[in-house]
Amino acid sequence: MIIEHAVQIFAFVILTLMTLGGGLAVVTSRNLFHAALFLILSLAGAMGYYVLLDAGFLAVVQLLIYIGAISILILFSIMLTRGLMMPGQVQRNEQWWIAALVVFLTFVVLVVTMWQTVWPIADTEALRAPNIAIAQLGAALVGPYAIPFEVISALLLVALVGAIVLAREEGNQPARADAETGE
Amino acid sequence: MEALIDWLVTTFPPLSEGLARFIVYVLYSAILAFVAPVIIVVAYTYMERKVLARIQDRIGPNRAGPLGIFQGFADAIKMLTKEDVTPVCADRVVFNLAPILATIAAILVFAVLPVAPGVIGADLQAGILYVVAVGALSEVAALMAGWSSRNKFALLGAYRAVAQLIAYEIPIVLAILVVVMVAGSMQMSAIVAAQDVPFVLVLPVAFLIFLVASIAEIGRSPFDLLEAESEIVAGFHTEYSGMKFAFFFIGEYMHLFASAGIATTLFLGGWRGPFAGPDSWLGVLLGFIYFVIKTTAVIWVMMWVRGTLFRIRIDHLLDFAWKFLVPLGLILVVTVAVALKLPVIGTSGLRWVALLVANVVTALLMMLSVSILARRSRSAALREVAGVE
Amino acid sequence: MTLTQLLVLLLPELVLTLTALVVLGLDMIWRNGSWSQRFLLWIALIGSVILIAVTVLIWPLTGTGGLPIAFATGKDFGGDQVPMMALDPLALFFKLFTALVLILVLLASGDYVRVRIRFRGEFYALILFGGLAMMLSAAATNLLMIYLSLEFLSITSYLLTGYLREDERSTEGAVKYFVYGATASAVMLYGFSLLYGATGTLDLAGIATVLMGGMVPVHWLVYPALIMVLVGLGFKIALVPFHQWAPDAYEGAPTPVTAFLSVGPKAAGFAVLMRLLLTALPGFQLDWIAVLAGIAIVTMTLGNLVALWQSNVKRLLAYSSIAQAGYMLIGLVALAPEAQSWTTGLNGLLLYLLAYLFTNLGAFAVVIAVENHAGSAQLDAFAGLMRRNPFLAITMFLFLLSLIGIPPTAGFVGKLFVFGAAIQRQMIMLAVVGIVNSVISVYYYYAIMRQMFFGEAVDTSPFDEGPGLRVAVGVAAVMVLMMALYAEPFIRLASESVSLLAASF
Amino acid sequence: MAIPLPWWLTVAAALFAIGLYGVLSRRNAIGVLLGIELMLNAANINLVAFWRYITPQALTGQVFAIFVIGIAAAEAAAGLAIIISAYRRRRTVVVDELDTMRW
Repeated sequence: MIIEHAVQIFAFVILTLMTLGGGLAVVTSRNLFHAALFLILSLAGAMGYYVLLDAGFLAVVQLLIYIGAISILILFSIMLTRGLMMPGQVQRNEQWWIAALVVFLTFVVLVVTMWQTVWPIADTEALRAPNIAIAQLGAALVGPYAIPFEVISALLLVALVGAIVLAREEGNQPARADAETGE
Repeated sequence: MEALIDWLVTTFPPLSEGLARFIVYVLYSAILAFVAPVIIVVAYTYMERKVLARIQDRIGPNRAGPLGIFQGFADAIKMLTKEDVTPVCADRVVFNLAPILATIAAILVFAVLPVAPGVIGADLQAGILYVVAVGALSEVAALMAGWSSRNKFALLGAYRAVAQLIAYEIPIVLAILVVVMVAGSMQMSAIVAAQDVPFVLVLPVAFLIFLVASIAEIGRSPFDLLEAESEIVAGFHTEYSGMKFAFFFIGEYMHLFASAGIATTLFLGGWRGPFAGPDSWLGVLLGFIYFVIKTTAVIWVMMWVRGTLFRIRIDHLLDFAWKFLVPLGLILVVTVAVALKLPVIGTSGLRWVALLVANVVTALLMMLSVSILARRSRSAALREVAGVE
Repeated sequence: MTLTQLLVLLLPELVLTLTALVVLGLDMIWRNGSWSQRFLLWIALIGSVILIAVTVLIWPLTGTGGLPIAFATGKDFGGDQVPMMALDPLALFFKLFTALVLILVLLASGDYVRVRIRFRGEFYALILFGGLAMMLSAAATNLLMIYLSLEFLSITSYLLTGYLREDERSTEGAVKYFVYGATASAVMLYGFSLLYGATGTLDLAGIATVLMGGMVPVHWLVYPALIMVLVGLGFKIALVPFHQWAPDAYEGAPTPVTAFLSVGPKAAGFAVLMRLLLTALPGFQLDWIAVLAGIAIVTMTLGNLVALWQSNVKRLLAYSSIAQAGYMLIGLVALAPEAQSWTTGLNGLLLYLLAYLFTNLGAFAVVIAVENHAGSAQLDAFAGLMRRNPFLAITMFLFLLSLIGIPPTAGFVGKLFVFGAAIQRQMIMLAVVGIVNSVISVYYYYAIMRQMFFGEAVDTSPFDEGPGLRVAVGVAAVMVLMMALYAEPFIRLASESVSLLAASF
Repeated sequence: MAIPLPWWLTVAAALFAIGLYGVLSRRNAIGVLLGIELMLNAANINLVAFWRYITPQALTGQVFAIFVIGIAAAEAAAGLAIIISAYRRRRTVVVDELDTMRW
């Protein structure tokens, strides 16, 4: 039990370094491409969190959609608009220090609240065995959550159609345009 | 695996079960990460050269060792002793990271591959989904390599790679979905267990979609546009040499083996075969042999395809994915779902027949509509050429 | 609840989804630019009309308490049966509201789309999906559903804003809208996650039960959550500290889209705001009323002051709509607990929204007509409109009167109820600021009137606005007058729609 | 569970703050989008942690997180399409250089 706890804490520390370190690099890196790669690192850290929190399926979804689709889309867009990444380009606006101040205050308020609150934590028996099978999640998605499930399919259709309309390159290369927005 | 752990615990009493498990898994991952790549690369490059040579009416490697079987080692030594060049303008960190990521992405798939009865790195509930998800890492690797090289051919190669990988991921997922529906699980071991009849016999269309799309996923001919020498030198790894190129090379063959292994697991019954089973050492060994034989057969088909077909054009490639494979896959998913829900199907024998019928009908309808559409567009094009209204 | 029952209750949503899909599908079959493409508009319109019919048809089903809409298949999910939406009078009101928005926007967009928009089928489909998202967010009673439908509405709006891809201002407005909007919804999501953590449930009524139960000392947590949620909704409604995107998006977007944006997301935002605050957080009323009152004052004042400097009518109406949102907010701030009084604040808000719907869409229809003809929406494009097209000029005059709030127009009724509620609640300050602002607004609305009636036009030839626009403007004008002269049914509709919320409060 | 709930929440709050800083300080629209993704992830970590500690028997938090990821995908697709379209027009995606319209 003790060893298990130690392993968990060790993993937590490593993952926190990945997530927060990656996150800091995302917002400070001068090179946008590097920032996007650090985003992948940070997302991978969050994926590890989900594993630690016994949400294995969510971790796979994070890898599949966030890292596999969204990050690639972002990397691709950065490459398509790469004209902007001339070396020496300032990536920070002039109000960055105001932003830093505001953000720091937000963070302090949030952390104080988080530690002051007495959370309605479930009893220990329930905490021990969350073990939710994927089949249960799937049944929930087409059961109680069927309505939002259908709505999000409509949303994805809208995003897809709209993205193709907006980003499609005119001319005689329809195939390439499809691929760009084919996410 | 479990049997091995039990054996360790009983033979060496001081070992606790947790420790034994730890040792077994560390050993297994070490094998996957260090031994398997070498064997796979050496064996399958040799095989590929021989197969291609035979197809092209040549002898193939015949100098290093008897029948040239040490050719792979000779190549490896050559590659490792080459100068390791990094372009001056390259983005160094990303440039060096890309080949490693490419290899890791390929190796990670092996974690959920049931190579023998009971031998699997992690029998995840979402096993097959994990395979699809990990595939994304190789796209990231291709993008990183292409972008960091500061070379227009590399960049073009990366664009093509991502367009192609994304396009062909969807038919793969659809084919997998069909298998998952029939097997009723995404767990690799459960999928193998469900194949009393190898799925290739009842879901031939899904198998074909999967095979074609995986050939495209691993970027082999006739879909090797990512590195079409005559067009863009060597694609995203144009600037790589020596050790780093070796990593891409290893990654490619690991990927090849992994894809074939997944195809085997999903459609050919995995390790299943006469006398194979998790109960005895012999059964496990037999299962492993069956798995390797089936996988090699799939790989051989891929090499055969490579030796026979010519490379296709990039827009045709994408059209083929979006306008043929994806619709076919979608229709197949629907028909298979209907076939599974037919009220008369209680016994498993009837069930397989219904699935086969659904597959064949889908394929025929698709072929029919494609041929009609193609004829129409061809005659339209002809009319245009002839200047007839 | 069986599947059939559920489908009946979801009929309005289904009708709209189906219409949008049919439009998309037919657009795929009919070649771009072919003659039959003009039917797409008709199909979209017919779908919206059916939507009204269906809504009226299922109205009697709601009963007094409203019906929760939850889906579960044959298997029993035990305690996991999660109601996602409600079919209550408020939801029905907004379904009707959505149908009216869709009909007016579609009617007004016909000629504009024919001339300037490349992908027409997709355009109509996106507008219809936007309407669907409006209805969903107004009916949602679950944080998941609220977040999902608001994002649905936002994403549709971003895409529609950037629809003129050849136009710099359109794409630029879309980028700004997207950047601000996505940030706001991320902040809102974080607030939602805190609410979920504090109560362990996503259901609005469930949240209220836990928070009111007083069993859990999580009250501190609600304040950051509340602020974050207000940030998100404030963006949707374009309340003042979060309004920066609005002028750019409104000016850049294709004008029919501007018309939709100025009414649709605002109404959806108000619906969610009402439901969220009144159902989930009634215990924190003192806190959010104070915050919202401040926001209302700033919003009215800033919107009106900046509108004074505008020379583009689209942009002018954008700022005017920011100010109008401020007036509407008074209704929520001044809500009166005693339900028997003639104005509960909430019914004032709904009346104001309804009045604003007809007035603003009518005004935008006139702008579209002028823009179709003159090619720009600058103030001087309106010069001499009285001589060139008296119908448009007179109706525009009516709409502007209504925006100011001068009787006998719909805007007057809305303002009367909203300010009345404020006075009733002894919030004299709010009412005074509102009235002063209405007086200020006369100045810039007068600028348009002056151009129309006394401006010297370069081109004085009369022009025709086309049948679609004529119907849209005419309907809007008639409704604006009707709401003032024959107000009783509208008031009853608004009061009944909020009765449940007001009672639960 | 070896790690108390507030630890997770603190990490999530930090990630949220970092993302917000990115949103407020970046000039490039894609950079802003990166910050937004971080914020969404912070909210997701919150949701999953709350699910694990407060309602482990229900699926609520996990399902919400799955939906958030799906919505984020749609949002990123739409947003990047808009950004690319703006880039084609203006050759820039720096938000404060997009200033055709003022006041």
